[in-house]
Amino acid sequence: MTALLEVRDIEKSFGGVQAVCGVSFDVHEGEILGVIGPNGSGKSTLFNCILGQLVPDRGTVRVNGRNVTALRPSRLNRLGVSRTFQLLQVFPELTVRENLILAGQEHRGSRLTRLFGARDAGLGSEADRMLDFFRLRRLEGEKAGSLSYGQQKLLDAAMAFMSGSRLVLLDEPAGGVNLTMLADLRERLEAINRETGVTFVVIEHNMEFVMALCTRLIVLAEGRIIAEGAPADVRRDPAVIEAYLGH
Amino acid sequence: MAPDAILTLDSVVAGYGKMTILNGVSAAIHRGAITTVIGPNGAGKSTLFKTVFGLLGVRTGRVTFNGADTTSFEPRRMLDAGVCYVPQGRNLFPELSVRHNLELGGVALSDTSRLAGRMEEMMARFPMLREKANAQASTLSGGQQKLLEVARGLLLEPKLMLIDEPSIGLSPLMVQEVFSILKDLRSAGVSILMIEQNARQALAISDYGLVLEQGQTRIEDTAQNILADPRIAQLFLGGGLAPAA
Amino acid sequence: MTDFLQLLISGLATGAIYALAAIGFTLLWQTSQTINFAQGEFVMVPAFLALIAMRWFGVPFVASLVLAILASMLLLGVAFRYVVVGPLIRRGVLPLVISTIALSILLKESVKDFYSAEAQTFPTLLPDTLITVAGVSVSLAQLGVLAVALVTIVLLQWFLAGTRTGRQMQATAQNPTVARILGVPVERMILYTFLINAALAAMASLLVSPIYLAKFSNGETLGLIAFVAAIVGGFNQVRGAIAGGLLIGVLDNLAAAYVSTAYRQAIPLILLVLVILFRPQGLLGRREERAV
Amino acid sequence: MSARNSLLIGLALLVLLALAPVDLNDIGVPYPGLRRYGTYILTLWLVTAIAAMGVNLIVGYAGQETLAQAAFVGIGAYLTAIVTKAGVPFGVAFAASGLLTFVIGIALGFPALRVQKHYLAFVTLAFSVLCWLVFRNEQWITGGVMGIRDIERPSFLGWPLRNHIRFYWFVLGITSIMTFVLWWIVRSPWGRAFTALRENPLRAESLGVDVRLYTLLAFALGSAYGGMAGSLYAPLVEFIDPSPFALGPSLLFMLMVVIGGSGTFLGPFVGAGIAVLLPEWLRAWETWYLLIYAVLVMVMMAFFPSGIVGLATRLLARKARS
Amino acid sequence: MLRKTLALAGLAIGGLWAPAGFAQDIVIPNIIELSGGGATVGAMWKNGSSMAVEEINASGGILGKKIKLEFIDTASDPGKARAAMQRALDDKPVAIFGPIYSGSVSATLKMTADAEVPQVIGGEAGNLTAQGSKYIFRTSFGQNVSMPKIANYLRDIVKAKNVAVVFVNNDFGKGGRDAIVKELAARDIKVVADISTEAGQADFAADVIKLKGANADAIFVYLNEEESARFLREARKQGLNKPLIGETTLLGQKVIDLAGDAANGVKGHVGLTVDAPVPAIQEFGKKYEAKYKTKPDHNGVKGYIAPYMIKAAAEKAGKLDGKAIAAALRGMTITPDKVPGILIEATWDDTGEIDRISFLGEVKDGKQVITETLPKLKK
Repeated sequence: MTALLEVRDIEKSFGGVQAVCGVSFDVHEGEILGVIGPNGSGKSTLFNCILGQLVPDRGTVRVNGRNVTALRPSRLNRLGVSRTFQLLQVFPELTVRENLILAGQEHRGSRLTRLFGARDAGLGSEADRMLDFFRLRRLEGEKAGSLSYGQQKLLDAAMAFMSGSRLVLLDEPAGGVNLTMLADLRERLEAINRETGVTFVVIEHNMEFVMALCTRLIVLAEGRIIAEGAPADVRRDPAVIEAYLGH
Repeated sequence: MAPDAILTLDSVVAGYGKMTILNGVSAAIHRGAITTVIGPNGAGKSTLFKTVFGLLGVRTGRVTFNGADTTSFEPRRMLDAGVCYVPQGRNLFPELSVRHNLELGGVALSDTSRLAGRMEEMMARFPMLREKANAQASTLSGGQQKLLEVARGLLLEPKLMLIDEPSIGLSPLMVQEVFSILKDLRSAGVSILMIEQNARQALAISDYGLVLEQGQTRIEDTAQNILADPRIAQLFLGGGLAPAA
Repeated sequence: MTDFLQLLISGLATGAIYALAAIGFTLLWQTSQTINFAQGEFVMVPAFLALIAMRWFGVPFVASLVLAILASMLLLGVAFRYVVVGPLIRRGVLPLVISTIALSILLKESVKDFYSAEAQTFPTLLPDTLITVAGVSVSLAQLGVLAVALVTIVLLQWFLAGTRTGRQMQATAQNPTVARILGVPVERMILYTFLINAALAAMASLLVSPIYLAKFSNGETLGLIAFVAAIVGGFNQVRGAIAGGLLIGVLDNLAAAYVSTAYRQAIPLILLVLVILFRPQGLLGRREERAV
Repeated sequence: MSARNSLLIGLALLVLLALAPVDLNDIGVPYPGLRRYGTYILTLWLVTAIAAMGVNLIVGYAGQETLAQAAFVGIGAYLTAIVTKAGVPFGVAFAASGLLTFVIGIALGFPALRVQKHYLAFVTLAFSVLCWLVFRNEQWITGGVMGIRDIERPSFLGWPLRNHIRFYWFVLGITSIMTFVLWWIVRSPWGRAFTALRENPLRAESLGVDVRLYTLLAFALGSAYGGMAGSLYAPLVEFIDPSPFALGPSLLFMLMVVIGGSGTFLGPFVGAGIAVLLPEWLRAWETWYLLIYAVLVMVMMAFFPSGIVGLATRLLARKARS
Repeated sequence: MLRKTLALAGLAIGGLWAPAGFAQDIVIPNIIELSGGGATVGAMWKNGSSMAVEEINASGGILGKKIKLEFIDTASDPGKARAAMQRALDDKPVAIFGPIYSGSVSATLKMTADAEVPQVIGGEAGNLTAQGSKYIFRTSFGQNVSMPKIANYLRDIVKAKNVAVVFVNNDFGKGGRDAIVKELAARDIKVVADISTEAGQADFAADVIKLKGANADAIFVYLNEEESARFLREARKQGLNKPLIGETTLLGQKVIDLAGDAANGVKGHVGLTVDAPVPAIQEFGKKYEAKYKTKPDHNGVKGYIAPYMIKAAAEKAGKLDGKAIAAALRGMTITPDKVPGILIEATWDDTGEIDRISFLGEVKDGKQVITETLPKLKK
């Protein structure tokens, strides 16, 4: 079985400071992989290298066996890789429903059918499903900018699933979300994973959230993987504790 | 409230836009001591500093420094009151010389005639600054830059220094040097409130610790007790600490 | 060769004026992200302020020049900062661009309607004596322009680098947040840059008007060239603006003499496009590193 | 507003506009119809609005900047004038104007988009002045500063449009079609993608939206609207010279769209209306209208950045609520 | 919503009706350059024509009716001039004044011909009168008349074999340049440099260097007044010691005021000048200066004589009718003894071309001196 996502020997440095030093790992179909590590350990840089936002100095990224290293984000997305961002990234002037349709439209038909075809690019029922699934139905006509922070986070996550991606990378989905909303979000993500088998890679600082959500964890420190395994094991790993609390 | 507190926070709420980061923080920071703030990312540590220093508005609650209510103070008034702030990351003016970067720490000095003397003292204390006085700040190493930032903060003879993640990006040797400088400052009577990722190392040189989670104070205790507290690992690696009921 | 030197000196004298306008342009950009499309008019107006003082109120010439500089600082500095830029500073670049375009129309039409549509002679401090060295003839006035402009630039550089206030201004431009943390009065520093911009524009105006006459429409090309000079030299650098201004002044003359008078205006613009494509930070600029 | 309502309002406006120059006394309505001048101004307004719609697509919807719309209008106008005088039918000239400006838009935008955001604006600024220089100096083809005289108004299906009312109806027809097309684009997934790249290009890119391509499309489409407006401008005025295609008029196009309400569908019409009609309304102040216009723009920018249409929508919404 | 939108639209369209003038007055629209590049020119014309109208009204008007001038700005843009013309013609005026820029005249002359309204223009481009309109009338020589005179001057008096031409690249300058190049060729005079400059150009260093290098026997300078002044200053600075020959815009008082000493020694042909050795013109200059605090130039004179042309023609025709006035003006000679405001005797031919005396002059000691008066072409 080949891995859905294959990361090999990624290296990236900024102005002489090595942010990521030779990171390799695989992500398998249906997994929820968490990537954790203290501040400055290189998680975001690694993420951006995988997603084409940054060009790695070395190493390759493969999706379904296809080399996608340094592919532009829009191309990567059309190959079935979605992502969310650490900071809020919805389109405030579009309605909730339009945000969802936008998130899927570039995967439907050709550019011409998108011009001459249906307004919703045939994504109406898909959007409906997401609205219901993420419990945003009553807000569908609101401008996304008028939603509360937590609701926007839900919408942001929902948008990642509109394109039918098989691999979704979530960058700090829990950041700034209050406790009740957090439970909601986790439960929704688990449900999607269960029902559709979508694979997740999650960067997250909220350990409680990440320990409960993920099936497997990778721990980064100073740009390297220092531990890997089930959440319960990782939590007990002295190397991990040291990385977090210092020596 | 501790009678020797230099800074106290009373149910402070603050945040950015729609996001609330501090959900009613209360704490008392001891005079003449080093206090380290620890907590997982997103707990609101840096926000706490910005709020205390007046860069971010206090929504509700009260901040008291040295006995005076400073809740609505602007940074300039905080400086005048005797607080300096060394933020995270690189905060020098890259195109100015080391000397001029240092000098800018004295902008708020009420008596400008003292500036030259103060700068002289700083250069005596940190000889590196004198050696490199005319170099562009951007040519300094990471550790040297941090030293310069600390020296710049000290120019005003603050009573309290807020220092955010001083060790980040520094070599272990340099971290030791920075920490020893902080200890020296404490001996000189400066109170220090520090955020530090490297919790164990920081607590080891600290007198007190303050544990934040979800924008609230979870533990306020001596550094020793916190170091020994088994809940700390749990705090960082999941499980969280229930708010004291 | 003589021709070339002649062109070079003329170009430098004009270029020094462009540099004065371009420096202010970059200062405004650095401290308040203001792209001032009325910069050319800022150079046009002060001469008329001096003319008003002289002809309407009978103020002596030298006093009029001083008054014009002061009035410019008030009108094009303080009022511009608080009335035009103030309400828009948080709305981003585009609304400010639109507003300054409107301001340029306002200034131009005001001078035309309230003073005169005709070109005006403007007295000069320097006699129009000619000096000829090795076949290159230069008027004293022209040398004066070059000298005064260069002295102004040197003084400005000295002020920015050599005085504490100047360094506080630099600090504000390089990192306003840290400047604020150190207690730099950021708001006041921003106002200073507006005052300096107005003063530089006034200097340029009073230098250029005796040679090229004062007219309400003088700002049109000047503004465009200051803009081009600032980008070509490096938008975030005072020294870039100086180099850009001098370069374009010289280039314009050389292009007119050796390429085509009809297309002389095209040369700086082609240079602009090339710089944008191949060295977007400008010839002497540094890359913008400031996040957000 | 629902699609049906918008279409209804659009149609009603169209009928009203079509009747504006007609003497209705014959059918018992006490309305004398606009005279030649009023009709001419209305036609000019429509032509200006087409070009302004293009600017609105670029600036208001896609969040880019253009300082060259007048140059694109000029390219369309010169192309049409030159080829129709050489005997090419107007329809072909019109299509060619749109196509040429579209292609130039792509060619201009492609390199500029490799660099920072405002740099597209700077490149268009340079392009605008360069075009103007060519119009002025290449006398053999553009007539130089003397311009091109006696540009014939075309026939439409054998129906000569020499008469001012007929030509007005012809322009009105084309404007309606182009308005509809833009309305369609803006409501289609393309329009959504344009909005997305205005609001958050990074996020849009991560959702599969090819930001560079859509930006180019918006810029080229908007420029093509300029070219087609120019194609109508030439036979309307029957004379062209370089002055209306200089940098100044390009800047005025920006002002027009912003004051009307950028990113709103009716904004360009209101903005063009103000730019074309305001001098007429302020005739009593003679030359001072530019002063008043400038002050108006500055006040609008400071207090109502969403433009007149944005302001009106807000007032109407408030009224509806109370 | 629908009703409101329609009401708004109705209001907007309603704004397009201009209020009608007072019925008892004759309204003459002046379609002139009040803003944009030609603002200076338009202001002069406006002052001149206003002054004439005041005088005419004070002495009883035209055929017992008072004249009222309406000033419409073309913004120096032919498209806008055309719109303004359309509006003016809708009111069926007896005459139109302006535009002054040849491009704007070119864009509008067909309309006045169609409407059969006489159009008194300020434009000097040669081709304006060659387009078959029977309704345009010049107030000054067209370049088709003045350039042959200059070419003769260059050949006969300056005795130049090689001439350099420097012109401003607008309809005025370019038209003049095209005309002089043609005339010079016809006289076997070589054009050794042909230099285009911009309106509003400040720095003429490069242009003067080119001229120095051209080694011409004389330089023909055809720029607007301000640019003429800037050019002369630079020419003097660089010691350009060739004869500088020009037209009205090189020798005018305005140029002398602006250029100072540098204007001394320039020579040329002057079609219309306030400094002409004609008492009526000098009188006019004084009145104008007293009233507007600034010296008039030839555009002021052009504006001034326009109302007198209409007055004379209307009185000859005996009625206030555009077609009749135009018919009267064609082939008409107006003399100052009957109509003092015409200043100098002038005759219009069938194409609207003006014929009157003109002058050769030069600038001496900061004054324009007329050295010779050239007679009318046709007696």
